[in-house]
Amino acid sequence: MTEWVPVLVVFVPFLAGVVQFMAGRRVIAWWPVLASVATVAVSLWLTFAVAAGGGIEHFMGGWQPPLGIALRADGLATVMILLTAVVGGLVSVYALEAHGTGDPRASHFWALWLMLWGSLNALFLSADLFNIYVTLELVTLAAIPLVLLAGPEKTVTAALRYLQFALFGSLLYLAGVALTYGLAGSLDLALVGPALTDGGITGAVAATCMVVGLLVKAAVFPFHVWLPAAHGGAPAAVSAILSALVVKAAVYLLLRLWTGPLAGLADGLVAQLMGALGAAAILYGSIQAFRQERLKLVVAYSTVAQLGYMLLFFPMAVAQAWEGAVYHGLSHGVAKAALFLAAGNVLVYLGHDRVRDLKGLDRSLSVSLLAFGIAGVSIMGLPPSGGFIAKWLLLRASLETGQWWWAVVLISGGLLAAAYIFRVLRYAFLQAPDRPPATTGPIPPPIMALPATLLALLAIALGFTAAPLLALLGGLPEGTG
Amino acid sequence: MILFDGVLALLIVVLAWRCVTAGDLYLGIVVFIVMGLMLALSWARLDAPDLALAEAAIGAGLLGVLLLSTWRALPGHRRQDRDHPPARKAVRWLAGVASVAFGLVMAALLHALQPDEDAAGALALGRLTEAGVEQPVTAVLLNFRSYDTLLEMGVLLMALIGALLARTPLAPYGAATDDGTDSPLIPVLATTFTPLLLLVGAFLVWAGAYGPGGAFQGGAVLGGAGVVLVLCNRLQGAPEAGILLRLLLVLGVKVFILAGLLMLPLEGAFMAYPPGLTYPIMIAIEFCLATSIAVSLLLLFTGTHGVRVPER
Amino acid sequence: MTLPDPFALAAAALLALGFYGFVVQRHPLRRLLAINVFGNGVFMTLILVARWMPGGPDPIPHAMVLTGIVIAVSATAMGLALVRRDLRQGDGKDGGDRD
Amino acid sequence: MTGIYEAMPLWVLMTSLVTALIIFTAGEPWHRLRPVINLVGASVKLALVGVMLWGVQLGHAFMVRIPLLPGLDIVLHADALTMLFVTLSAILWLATTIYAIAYLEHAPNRARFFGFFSLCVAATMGIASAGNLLTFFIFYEMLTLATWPLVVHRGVPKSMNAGRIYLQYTLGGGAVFLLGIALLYTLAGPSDFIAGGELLHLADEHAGALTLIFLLLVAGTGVKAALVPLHGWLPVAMAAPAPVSALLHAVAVVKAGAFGIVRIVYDVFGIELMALLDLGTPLAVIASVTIIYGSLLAIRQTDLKRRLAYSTVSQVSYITLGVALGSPLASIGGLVHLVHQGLTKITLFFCAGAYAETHGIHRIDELDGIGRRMPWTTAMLTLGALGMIGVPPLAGFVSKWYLGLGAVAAEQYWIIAVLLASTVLNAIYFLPLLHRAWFRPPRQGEADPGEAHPGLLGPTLFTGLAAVGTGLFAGFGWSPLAWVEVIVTREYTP
Repeated sequence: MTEWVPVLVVFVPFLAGVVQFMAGRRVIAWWPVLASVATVAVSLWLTFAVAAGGGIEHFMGGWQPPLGIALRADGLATVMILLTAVVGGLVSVYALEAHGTGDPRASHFWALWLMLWGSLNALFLSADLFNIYVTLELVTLAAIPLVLLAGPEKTVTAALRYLQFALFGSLLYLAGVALTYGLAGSLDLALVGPALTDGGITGAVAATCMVVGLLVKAAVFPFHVWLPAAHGGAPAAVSAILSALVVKAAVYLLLRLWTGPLAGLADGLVAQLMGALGAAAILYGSIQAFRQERLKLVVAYSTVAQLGYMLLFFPMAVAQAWEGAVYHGLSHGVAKAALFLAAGNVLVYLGHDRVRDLKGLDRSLSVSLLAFGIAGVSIMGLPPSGGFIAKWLLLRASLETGQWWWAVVLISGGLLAAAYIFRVLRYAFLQAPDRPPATTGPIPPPIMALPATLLALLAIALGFTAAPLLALLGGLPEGTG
Repeated sequence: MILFDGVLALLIVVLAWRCVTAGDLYLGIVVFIVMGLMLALSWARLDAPDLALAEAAIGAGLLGVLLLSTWRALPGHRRQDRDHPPARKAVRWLAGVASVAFGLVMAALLHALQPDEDAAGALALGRLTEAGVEQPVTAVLLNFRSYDTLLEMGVLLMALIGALLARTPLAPYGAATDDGTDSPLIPVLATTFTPLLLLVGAFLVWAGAYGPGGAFQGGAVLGGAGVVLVLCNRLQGAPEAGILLRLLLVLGVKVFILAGLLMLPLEGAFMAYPPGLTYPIMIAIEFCLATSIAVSLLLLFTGTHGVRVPER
Repeated sequence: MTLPDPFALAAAALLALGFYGFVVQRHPLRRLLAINVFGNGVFMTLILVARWMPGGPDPIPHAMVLTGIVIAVSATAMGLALVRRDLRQGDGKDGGDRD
Repeated sequence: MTGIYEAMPLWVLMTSLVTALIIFTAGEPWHRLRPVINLVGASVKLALVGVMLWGVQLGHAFMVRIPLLPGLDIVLHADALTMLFVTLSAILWLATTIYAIAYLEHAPNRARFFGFFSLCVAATMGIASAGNLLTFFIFYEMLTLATWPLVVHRGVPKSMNAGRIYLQYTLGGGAVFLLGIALLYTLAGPSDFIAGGELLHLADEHAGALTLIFLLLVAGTGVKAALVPLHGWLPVAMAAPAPVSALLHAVAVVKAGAFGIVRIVYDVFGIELMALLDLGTPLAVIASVTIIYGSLLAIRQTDLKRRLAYSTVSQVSYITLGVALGSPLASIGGLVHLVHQGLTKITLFFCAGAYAETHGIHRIDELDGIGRRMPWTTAMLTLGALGMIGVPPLAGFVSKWYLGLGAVAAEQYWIIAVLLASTVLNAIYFLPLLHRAWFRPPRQGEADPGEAHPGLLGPTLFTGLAAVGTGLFAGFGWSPLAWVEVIVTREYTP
């Protein structure tokens, strides 16, 4: 039974999404609940199975690589699936209200989101270069329509730009895959490594195409231009999914490829360049986040910055950096989802999210605001939180490898994050002496406020659960560094 | 033949160059379609008749119609670059230099590339007898790497949802009053050409097991038949889709997944066909896929939730 | 020194031109065209890789191209729907930064 | 059962944390029950601290270890030094809670205020019982975060501005501190606070790195300890409500910084290594500069709370000075000042708050004749001011006396001059205050008598008299002085 779990993790949500599309609005109340619960359940099953018995492999169609496609649930894939289950599950709770019976396009939301959930799991499990391309496209083509759900008139420009960059990025990746197949005659991650390493300049170009393609998809500076408008414009639940999971999928692939097939190619200078991109993302994203006038854009630019931290793994490439980068992915996922959901509640309540006009919000929206602040602690990398553990691991890695300049980046990044988070809180704490804020909407019900709070508290809890999670992740894959 | 290949390759490059840089957008689209046909020709020359067929039907044919229709649907002043001027001259030069360098590197790499003889493909050819079909590409698509094909159906479905969410139908719901629909050619086209297309499409699906063809090519031709009907005003968009249409849309992916999941307890792996039943299962799945592809492509063209026969 | 395969040169040229068009063009429809030109370059590369395998055309890259074409067309079709919506709307409205 | 008993530091911390959580969850409407929750929390904590004090006295070991990562533990423990700070905070929390309930009786957002207030105390407890640098850092940052909502509590642009400056200093300091810890872990591996430290063996090989680490750590803690030139946030933060200024800026936050310096000097680097690397004297110089500079600026202030704030800048550095000198007697003087200054300064801030709340008096020139209108409060102000100046036999005198003895023992005679100068300056900025309060006639039309609300006066009387008591009974066995002597003996006995 255990060897079936990877398949179920992909197809339970995927099939549920297809059924939702077919069945339409009639099933809106109960089918999404059932599907989400089932998906979370199989994800947890996978987590416990991997934690207890190590990695699981499944050959699709019974064909072994290189002929067929393998799903491999190793530690890295499993923690990402767990993250997706946790964030996805709580966002689904939020969406039950936000995209429930009151939303005319609820059926589309749930169909897309459930299929996206399956696609993300498929991406994390995939052990085949071309299959990764297909899953990448699945994820992208589910994400863009989700952005449109905020109303095409508002988000179409952002969605279009997202599509252009995503398509170009994945085709660039595919070009690298084509060269790799020419060199290696195989697509399996575990088999193509030696051929790429011995492939001379062809191997290097293939690797470059794949890496740059993924950098575009991951919205790494300077390819971030598509991200803020798309993530800032989407409905809150969608923004949370996009920022917490979807862009991270591309970074995940970078980590996976770098420590797998590309391990033999990793060159010191290239690695430093990747780190420099990460550092630039941290600084640029944070400064932009500080300058934004709209709350959701603050959070979106924060994503640009936070993704940079994960890139700092590449120049350091030691076990602590590995753990730190992945752990950063996890804690950012949880915290960012909380921030977006909280921002979404502000938007519901005020009808706008202009940072300067958040005055007096602390009284009416105290729960959402508290969630925002708590999640902000993790984003700033302050203890006790998952963000702090990640920062600490990266900090130690940078000092241990003697690359102190990344330590400086890490420290300044934390301070800049504090600047943009507290800027928001500052406006929200300002008293509005004369009159209450001109609201257009109701105070969001607890079902919308609680997921944000829970996610924020989880971001704090991640500060105490590092040991089991890192044990599940396992050490740095061999042959790296 | 080397001369023919050389001329064809040169033509493709020139067309691509015109397509990317044409001053007039309309010209760029037309050139793109022609380039697609030339590509199909070249791929036929490169021992890839399946792909030539697919490119001609989907890449050049359907996409071409869609591009032209979209261009026509744009407001006049948006059909040109006025609001979206190309990058500044310095950027153009920089990009030019970069892409020339990129192209040269890729050309050199491709020239030097020596694929292995023990590639996965050789393995696939060697184990073709176990795959249930004679056509190697179909064997890969529906058996060895059926998982990719299944997920790709998901891409198609999501792209359709995305197009619907943009709410910009190309086939308006009301009776279309398009100039040219009263041409005497139209009834002929609609009544004779369409059944022919349907026949060809069905044949292609079935033929995929033995020779060039398959679910995608066949599905594309079937979808093309629908597009012809829309263009001839024999079909038009509908704001809502009936349950039957939605069932057809998801038929391929659903049958595929359910069959795959059924194999988990039976054969121990997702999509592992039981020996002996491989061929019938694959043919069944292929027809389901082709149906869904046809309906999806048709709706991607109309940009509507459903289609219906207009009232006369 | 063997003569280069003309189609290999064409594949490289398609990649280069697609890249050039993507960077230089701003009209969304043109960008989609450029992306497709680039994609055709990738497909051509795969077909060449398949062709060059000793022992007959390799079906795996062919399958990859077929999958790739369908994905590219689906995505482009969705892109075209977005373009129609985008270009029908008022001028210069954009939620985000313009580079 | 022993496990539960050993984990006492955790329970002490939890009392405040749980109080905070209950208050947050209950929210604003529970305004009747909230004082009860607050007082129960504070009393339970005080009782637990009493038990722990008794345990430490008997030599019981209290230690909780929560692993975060391999080699990265949260360690809470209770040694004599911990108990000094914990006891002080627990007592003053109770007093301040009573004061704050009265002070904010009709103010908005009280749930938020008291929630974060309890969180601050939890953080302070964590700082006091931290068993290694990382734990210290965790609570140090928590304190920063929990104080910010209190600083900006009024929600007016002025307090927002203060909050911004506060964060700039403290988060910056925290970042520097984190870098220092990370460097130290990289150099020497994880290590708990241990008397004398464990770094001596690295002194030959890594003298430069150790000096850098010391610099980073002291800079990080120096921000909260308001060492010049890192003191800029403290006067600005006076925009906060009076109880916040009283407890946090007189006791918790600045003491957290000073306490951190004590820990770094004693339990991370150790006296011996300090001497070896010659780090003590520069630290003493910085502390002295802060003492003089703070006093000089205090003279120039016309706002009562700001004058007190600059006085804090100056007085807290006595603690740093004491530990920097590296002689047992000076250490006694410094550490005991932790308690003495705390009691004295909180009394002064309570008085300032009472003036502001009762008669709207903020500036010093408004104090004319206040002694007649609010005799009890003004009496406490007088006791506090005299204590600060160091008039015998009040608490301040005891501290200064031991500091002086220590300076002589360490043969650093210039310290005597610093102490004398500081005393003179203290007198210059406190005595005119007392003169105005007692000997000037009240201004026209402001002669109405009116003592402070009992909720304000009670805590003030309590802390004021306690400050006197600790001075008067310094020689007795349970006095802070006796306790400090125990600590210092342990520190200096290898």
